[in-house]
Amino acid sequence: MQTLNAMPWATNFWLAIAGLLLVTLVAGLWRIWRGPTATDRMLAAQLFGTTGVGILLALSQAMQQVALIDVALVLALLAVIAMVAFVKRMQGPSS
Amino acid sequence: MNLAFDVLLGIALLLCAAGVFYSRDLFRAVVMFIAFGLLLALVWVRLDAPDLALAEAAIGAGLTGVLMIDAVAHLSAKNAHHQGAQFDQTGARPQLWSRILPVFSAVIIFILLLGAIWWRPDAPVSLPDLVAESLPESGVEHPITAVLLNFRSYDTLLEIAVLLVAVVVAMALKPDTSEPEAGNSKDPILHGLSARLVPPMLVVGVYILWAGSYMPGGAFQGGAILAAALVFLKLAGFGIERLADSLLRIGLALGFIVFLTVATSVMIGGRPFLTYPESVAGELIFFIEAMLTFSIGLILFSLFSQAPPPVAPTSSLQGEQDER
Amino acid sequence: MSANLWFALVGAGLIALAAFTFFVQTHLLRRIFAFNIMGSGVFLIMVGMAQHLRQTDPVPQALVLTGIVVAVSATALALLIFRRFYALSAAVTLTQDNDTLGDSYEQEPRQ
Amino acid sequence: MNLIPFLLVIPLAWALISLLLPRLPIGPIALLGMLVQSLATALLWRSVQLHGAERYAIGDWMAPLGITLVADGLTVTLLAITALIAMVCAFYALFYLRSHRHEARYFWPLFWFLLASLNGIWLAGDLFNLYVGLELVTFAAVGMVILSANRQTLAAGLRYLYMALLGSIGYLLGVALLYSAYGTLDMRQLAELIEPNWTTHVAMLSISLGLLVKTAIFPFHFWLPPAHGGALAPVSALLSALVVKSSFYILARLWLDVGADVLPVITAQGFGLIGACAIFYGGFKALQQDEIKMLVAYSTVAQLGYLMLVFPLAAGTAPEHSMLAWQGGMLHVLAHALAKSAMFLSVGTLVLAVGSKKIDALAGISTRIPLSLFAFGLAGVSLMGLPPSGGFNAKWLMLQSAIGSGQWHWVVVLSLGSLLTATYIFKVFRVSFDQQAIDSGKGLVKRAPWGMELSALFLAGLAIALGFAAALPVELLSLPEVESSLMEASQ
Repeated sequence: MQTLNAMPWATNFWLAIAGLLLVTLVAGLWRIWRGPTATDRMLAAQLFGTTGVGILLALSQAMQQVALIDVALVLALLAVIAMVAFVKRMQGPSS
Repeated sequence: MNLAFDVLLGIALLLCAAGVFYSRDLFRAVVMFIAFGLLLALVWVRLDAPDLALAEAAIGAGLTGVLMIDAVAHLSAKNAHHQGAQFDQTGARPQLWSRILPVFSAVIIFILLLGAIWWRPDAPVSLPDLVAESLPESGVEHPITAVLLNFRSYDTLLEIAVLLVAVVVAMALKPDTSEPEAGNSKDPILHGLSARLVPPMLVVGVYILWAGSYMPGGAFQGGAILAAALVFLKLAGFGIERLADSLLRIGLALGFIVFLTVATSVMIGGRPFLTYPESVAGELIFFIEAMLTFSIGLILFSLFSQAPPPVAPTSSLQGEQDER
Repeated sequence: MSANLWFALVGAGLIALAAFTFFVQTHLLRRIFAFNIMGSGVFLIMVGMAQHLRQTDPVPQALVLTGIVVAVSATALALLIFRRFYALSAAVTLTQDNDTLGDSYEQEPRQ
Repeated sequence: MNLIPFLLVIPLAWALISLLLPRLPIGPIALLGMLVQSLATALLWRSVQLHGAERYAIGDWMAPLGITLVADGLTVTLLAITALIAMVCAFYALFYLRSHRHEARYFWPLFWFLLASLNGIWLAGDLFNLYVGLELVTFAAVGMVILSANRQTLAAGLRYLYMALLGSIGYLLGVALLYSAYGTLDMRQLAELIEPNWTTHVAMLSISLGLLVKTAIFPFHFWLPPAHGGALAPVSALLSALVVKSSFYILARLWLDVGADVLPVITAQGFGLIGACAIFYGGFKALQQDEIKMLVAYSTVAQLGYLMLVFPLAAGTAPEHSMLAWQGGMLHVLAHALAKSAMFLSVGTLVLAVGSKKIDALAGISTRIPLSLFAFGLAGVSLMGLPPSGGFNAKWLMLQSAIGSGQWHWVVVLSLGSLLTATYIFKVFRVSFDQQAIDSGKGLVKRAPWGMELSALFLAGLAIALGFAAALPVELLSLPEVESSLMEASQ
């Protein structure tokens, strides 16, 4: 498996970044819970996707795994689909 | 540092699951569910399982989320037609014992599992060593692909059969008179977005498939991405599901046909079922995987697109309402 | 405690939560959520426990990959049947009058 | 050339043909496929009879790494009964599906996938492979239940799907725990390694609960009657005869083959207790039904209870009693499969003929459609356990085992159960032989196609004939012993 070269201190640095992002993610969780409208919730979920990409990239540095960049790529591409489904189905001509 | 991150992640995951379960509003549950899929993908990363993270990112956070949104939209759209239909109603107030019994059994389940995890014996057999040992003969470098398509390829064959059966059932469920989906006009924004987004999706799908032979990736993850791209196209108003029925059937079954044919035809050379000749194992596996990716993508998409449109014809409803 | 074991415990928690939900909720869609999350808990236990004290184990990871694909098709199938059922009955739960075929049951041939 | 993989390849290939080429006459083609399949099964049966159990390493990868298929005496017996019943059901379906055009299109692919998955389960020697097989069975079976897609069958199918999925998760959880504890998924290797400890017990508990749900053993039976009672007649026959047996088969294999040393006597007695509850509850519910198909479906709930009696009789008793119980239980699987499929097929004909599912509607039909009623009666004889029939032999072996090991309470359960069965079978006969109705000219019926009547009669005849030919399968069934002697030889 390919690895990235990193200093020992860098591992902790990137992990701290990932942790920080995770904390913001938990804050986003609260927004999903509170709402109040469906659109708020959906936007929070989108923020989730973006933050998730950030965490994955930080983790790929911390854990020195190139494959995680692929995961981030897939997440970045696919997170939008839920939004499109939301726009088309919940806010579409039927409602 | 590591532990703090994992603990936070685990707690967030549990909170998210609780959020799914205790949301009175169904849509909130769905959004929580999408978030759950994303957190789970992160957990797989922490468990050193990037393959699963890929699959979860594509399936859990992507496809399943869309399926759920679609279903909830279906419920609310139909709800407008059914005056007084029970929507998200969990019935009368339950008795006290029917409150206590589930709590009790859930606690029991948790304690039993806790014990099972805590006092687990050390495994006398180590499959990872065996996998590592046989990896050079498998034709691929990535151990998970080797397990899925060589060592335990029979599981995978049956699994594709499972997917195919799901599609057959979906086809059987489809009403005979399918009506065109209402309001499926092309949205200019979506149209532009899909023109920019779908090509990279397809490229990434193929890349993930190709990467599978030496690093995390493979047919399932690639197929899920392909399916997502197709779903996107359908949402954007491209009528790709209106392919010729027979063509679609062949596409759905192609991966399975190729897999089964290869699995059986190696027996002509006197080898057991599903034994790839070692010299061409890598090429055969890649060929099968490519076909599987195509079929899995089509199957997952098909499971999405066979769903009745949100505004279903209400002709069959008349009799039902009279009954009540 | 290693990360693997911790996530296996989280998996156990998910299973218990989902089982509770399955017992108290009759809404068919919510039960689909419960299945998915319960399945995820099982997957976490499968990978987490196998990798605890051992190296990364590709076998359970491959099994879980199979499991995820089976789970998504099960979800899709359950949703399809549920939606068809909903279209015909406008019910989101399986109630007692669907339980037995009942006195009024006559075969409805489809057109 | 080894035949084992062909038992999977043939149904899968035919499934593809009937899925991709719907314009061909897929019904007759299916019958042809069943002939090929039966031939392959017969050859495998013969080979196992001559040379003993066979093991087959798929992909040439040896057991803990790869997946092994096992064909021992029990396996080939179940393969044979599957091929036999499936062939008759296919023949029956040719006539039956004429009035169900839409269903016919998807019946055949699902039929073949179901057959492939059943064969896969009988042959499997790997825990995770069994999981995939179970899911395949579930999807195909649920698909067949909801073929008619009306409100009742959809509700039944949903209930079935949900319970089956719950069962699968329970099973998978157990497999995950066993893998983490022993590092292997191969059942034979696991049999050598397994030892009683907390993890093993929780794993086996989880697996057992999952499989009990899937087998519809009381108190998890409630999904079965609507699903089996509401489906098309050939589907009901396949589901009641074979599908519920597949999960029981795994349960029996796991406890009695793999985990015999870790099965506490209290668990075995507990299994027997819920079996007894199933016998009585199913029997009483069958008696209360006023729809003929629901009566037969509840009868399945009751008959499945007998299977659970195998555990207390076979675990922790002397080897000869244990063997008797094991043989009796497996013979009951065969006898019930034949009798119940015959019953569902004949009931399907009766319902088609009188145009109603009510038992009352059968009043006075004994003179109009005697052949199907006769088939129903023969099947009933076997279910009640009257001699000479397969059901009698099965219950006789179990009684002997119970008496021999001094477990008198199971003797009582076995006898009372037969009495209860007789009561609900005779309920149908009382109505159909109603002299008043015959005289008043009630019970005018449509002609039933000859093939349908004949298929039911054939299976019912076999259920009786099993009473005379019981030695043939019983001899093969004693092969868990051969399995273990092979094991020693290979070490």
